[in-house]
Amino acid sequence: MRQDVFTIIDNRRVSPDTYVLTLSGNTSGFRSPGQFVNVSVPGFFLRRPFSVMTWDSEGFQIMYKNAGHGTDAMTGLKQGDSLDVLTGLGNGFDLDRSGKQPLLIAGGSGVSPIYCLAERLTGNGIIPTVVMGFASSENVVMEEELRAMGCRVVLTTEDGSSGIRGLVTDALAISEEYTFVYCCGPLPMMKAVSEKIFTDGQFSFEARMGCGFGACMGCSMMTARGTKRVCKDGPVFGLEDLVW
Amino acid sequence: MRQDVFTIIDNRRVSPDTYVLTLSGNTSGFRSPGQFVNVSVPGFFLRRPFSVMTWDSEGFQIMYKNAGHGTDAMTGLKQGDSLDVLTGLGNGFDLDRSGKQPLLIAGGSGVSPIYCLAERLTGNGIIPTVVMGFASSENVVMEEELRAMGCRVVLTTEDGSSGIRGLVTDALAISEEYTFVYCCGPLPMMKAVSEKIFTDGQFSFEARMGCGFGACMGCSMMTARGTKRVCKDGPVFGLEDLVW
Amino acid sequence: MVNTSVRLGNIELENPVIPASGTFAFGYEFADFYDINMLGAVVIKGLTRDERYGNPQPRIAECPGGMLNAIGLQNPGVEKVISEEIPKLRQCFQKPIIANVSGFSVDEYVECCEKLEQEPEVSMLEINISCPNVKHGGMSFGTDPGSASEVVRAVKRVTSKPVFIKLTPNITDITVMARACEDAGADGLTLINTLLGMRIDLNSRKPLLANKTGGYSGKGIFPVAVRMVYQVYESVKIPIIGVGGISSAEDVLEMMFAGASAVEIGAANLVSPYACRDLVRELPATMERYGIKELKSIIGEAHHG
Amino acid sequence: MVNTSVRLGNIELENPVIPASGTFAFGYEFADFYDINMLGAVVIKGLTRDERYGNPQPRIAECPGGMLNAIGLQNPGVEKVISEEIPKLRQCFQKPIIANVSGFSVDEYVECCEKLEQEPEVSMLEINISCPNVKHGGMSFGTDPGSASEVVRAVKRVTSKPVFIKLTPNITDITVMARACEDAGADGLTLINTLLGMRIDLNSRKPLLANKTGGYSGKGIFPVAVRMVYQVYESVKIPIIGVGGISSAEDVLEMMFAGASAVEIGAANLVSPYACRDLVRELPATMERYGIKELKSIIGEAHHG
Repeated sequence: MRQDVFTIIDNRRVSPDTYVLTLSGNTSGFRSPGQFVNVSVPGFFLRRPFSVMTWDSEGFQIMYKNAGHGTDAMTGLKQGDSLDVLTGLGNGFDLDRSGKQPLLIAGGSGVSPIYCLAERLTGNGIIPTVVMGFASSENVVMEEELRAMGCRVVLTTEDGSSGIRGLVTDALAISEEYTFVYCCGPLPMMKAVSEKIFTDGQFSFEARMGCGFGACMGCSMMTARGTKRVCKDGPVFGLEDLVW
Repeated sequence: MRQDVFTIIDNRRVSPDTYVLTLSGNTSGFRSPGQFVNVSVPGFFLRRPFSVMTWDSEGFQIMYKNAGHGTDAMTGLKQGDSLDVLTGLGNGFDLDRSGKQPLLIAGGSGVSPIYCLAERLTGNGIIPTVVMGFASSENVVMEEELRAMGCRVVLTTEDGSSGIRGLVTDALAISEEYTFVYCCGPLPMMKAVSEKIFTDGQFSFEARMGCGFGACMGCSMMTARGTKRVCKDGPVFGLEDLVW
Repeated sequence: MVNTSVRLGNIELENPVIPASGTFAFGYEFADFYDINMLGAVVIKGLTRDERYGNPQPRIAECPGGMLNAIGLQNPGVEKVISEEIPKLRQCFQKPIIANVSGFSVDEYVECCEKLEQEPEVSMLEINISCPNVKHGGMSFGTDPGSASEVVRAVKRVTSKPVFIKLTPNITDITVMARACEDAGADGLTLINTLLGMRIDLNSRKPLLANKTGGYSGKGIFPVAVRMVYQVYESVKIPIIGVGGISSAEDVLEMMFAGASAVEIGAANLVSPYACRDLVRELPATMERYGIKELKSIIGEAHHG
Repeated sequence: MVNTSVRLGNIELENPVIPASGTFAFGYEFADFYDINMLGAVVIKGLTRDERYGNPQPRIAECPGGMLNAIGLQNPGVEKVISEEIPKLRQCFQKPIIANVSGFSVDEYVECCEKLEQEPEVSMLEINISCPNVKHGGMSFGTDPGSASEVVRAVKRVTSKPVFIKLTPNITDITVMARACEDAGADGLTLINTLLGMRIDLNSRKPLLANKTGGYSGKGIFPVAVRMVYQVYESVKIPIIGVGGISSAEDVLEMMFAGASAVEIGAANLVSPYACRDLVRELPATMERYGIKELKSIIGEAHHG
């Protein structure tokens, strides 16, 4: 974990309620896709945690949904503004377990760490299948980018305005050919996925956090190994940990 | 009274602990020297009141002493920053009562409204005598400017490092030739002046304020006419009002 | 179009926004800034039987998230308030005027309320049994249910106007005080008064306020106020005016979800003289954003379901 | 060179900065960020006799000037704390370890303290009779002087370690509780625990926390904490640990002027894992700025003269 000041390069709306924030600064704390950063938003007390969507040696990107006062204030951040960010938080996805044909499943904002993972996997020469679900066509993000990366993309929307009508689980042609499942999305989606898959998998959780680094027990969740902190012991948990 | 957003043109240190802040914006609320403005300092709850040192149709200046957290934060304000300011607050000096030979007496930061008054008086063709006292030569401000304006300036410093050694009252060759006295400075100085002068006069008071416009009674002081609010009924009071 | 009207007992207000006592002087000062008839009502500066200068200076201190005050009930006394201040306010304000009454004895409360009973321009009485800044300035009445009952009963005997009791948050269980006031006949409750706080000057190494302690108000007390309104709403049937750190139209809604029938705005008035005006203006759009058509329908909604 | 050392009873601390219970886990987590031996001491996460999961989610909410939490005393139980957590902390921390104990009965407090008495790595016990987030989680002990005395006496009987009692601010007169604890034999007091608060979600129209109410901490409670430390300092002779909204070295000095012998840092740790480190680093220069050579000489100075 590191605490650094980053400079905003870009803050762009990518769907009616979703933005991508690009920051430059020291990324030496970043280790794996699925980790998160904790952003100090000017005017707010608690930091706001976000999955990392991309990172390189110069900076990183997060995707955020305008879903409350903190994220609403973030939409006003401008190029050149500074942000105090804790980076390299939590445990990300384990790339070594992907096998040759991993299945990636994302719902809504959950596409952010899944995108990060896809980038690393394709970089390693592994072509994942990505099933991603959104409410409606206007909410679809990162589809083009994932296809451009070479991923096999299956898109679902709840209203059928793009791709397959329904939820990601409706589109899941789950077969034993998939070597591993990586999943991030709303709890009901992840629960449904966990009950449907044949292979082992990892699931990335979201939580309302106090600190983001294991100090306050604000984000605890029950697992098969007892109470775990989403921020410090997660946010990625194995299928074997999950109790719904 | 008006509430407007002003833009900082300059924020300059003029002595070891004193700064002059220049702002541009709507000054149509300004009426007379001795009035004050109430500045919302980013990060602080209560506004900070300051006497106006100069104003014209484009903007205004205040002088402030770095004397606490609020003013310390103000020293970091930069050209181009915006400030929310209430202007045209309180009752200023009455220029009509000056007569031909007014005596202006200022102590420390009290020089700010006295300077404003001198500017207006000389503009009306009246040449005031200005007696101004500071702790030491390094604290002396606006002396050159007042002389350049044509004022007769008598300078005192407590340590004698500039001008006459002692307090303003030590330098006051009070005579009946002065037609009126205008005074602003620390309470003990104003009390001493009030006891020494032969003519009538007006005194500008400083106070820790809640609102600055008469709502909270935070800055009340006892006067010969009963309890008065420094912000709304003052900050300038007549000699006849003073009870020490 | 949304409907912002609310009721406090038998008084209908066009909207729930009321400047709180002690942060709006006698109201007419603000008529220089905007037409104060857009307010739901006005609570005038707290009065006592006799004129009071209040506490020595300094009376005001900054603190994180707000301010401390120790004014000490400065006011010209009930008679001058009636003869001089209320007429001045009435000249520029046609909406309900609420008088705020403090006392150092049951008799003093009664005497003030008897005089106010004769003043038809006063629609409602807010009885302050919670001023933290004067010794026995209601604060002892504010923390003892028996004393509070006594004040309420005595005041109700001499007035036909609705009587709201303003409660202190500096107490172990505010619901005990709330029920005591309701049982004694109060028509409503106002909560919360300020939290008792202190700041110390690092240079002088002494308390910043001459009174040492002061009442803490501003955004920083909002979560405490919401909690107490929520608790009291479950304990009594009489209406509640919610006050404490409200500084946006969203805060108004939050306080009403908790159980407030109307709100008072305090410290925010000192930061901007336009605070109440801005709240009134922003309220309809904020209601629409959260799907609210009838404001009074949301009172206490956080308790349902 | 300034001297930052202070004493808590028979324990000498190199400096007064102590992370507060519940905001520093079991301490060793922070050893990844910096050498925690620079801290005066560490209070570990509050423990109970039995393992506790705590309250349902969400447990955390933002509020102006701070945050609400309703963790609900999640902890692995006193035995695991002793067998697993304290050894891990001791590996990276050689300064005093303070255990924080909560209970649902006098017996439970006693049982925990008996077990901790056998653990030589624990220098001091902080008895929490003020957790606002669990029913009977000490809170009833925290507002009744008789019950508090009973806990203090029972605990003192089974331990030779210094016993500090952590008090709640959600009370009418904190000095009554402070004196009750002193009279019952407490070696010191820690104050304040969190203020009870609530936030309501405007979209769901329900309290943000699953527990409805939560403990309010952060800068916004600092003026209340300073006031209570000041009041209690005048009421008791035993040392006070001041806690509540401290977020700068200046705040540390202010709390000590009010009467604190040491300070605990709570919510600030959650905003920055380096908060305590930064306070320790800034303390000497801040002392010099205000002309302080011996930190312990300023304790309670706001009461003098």
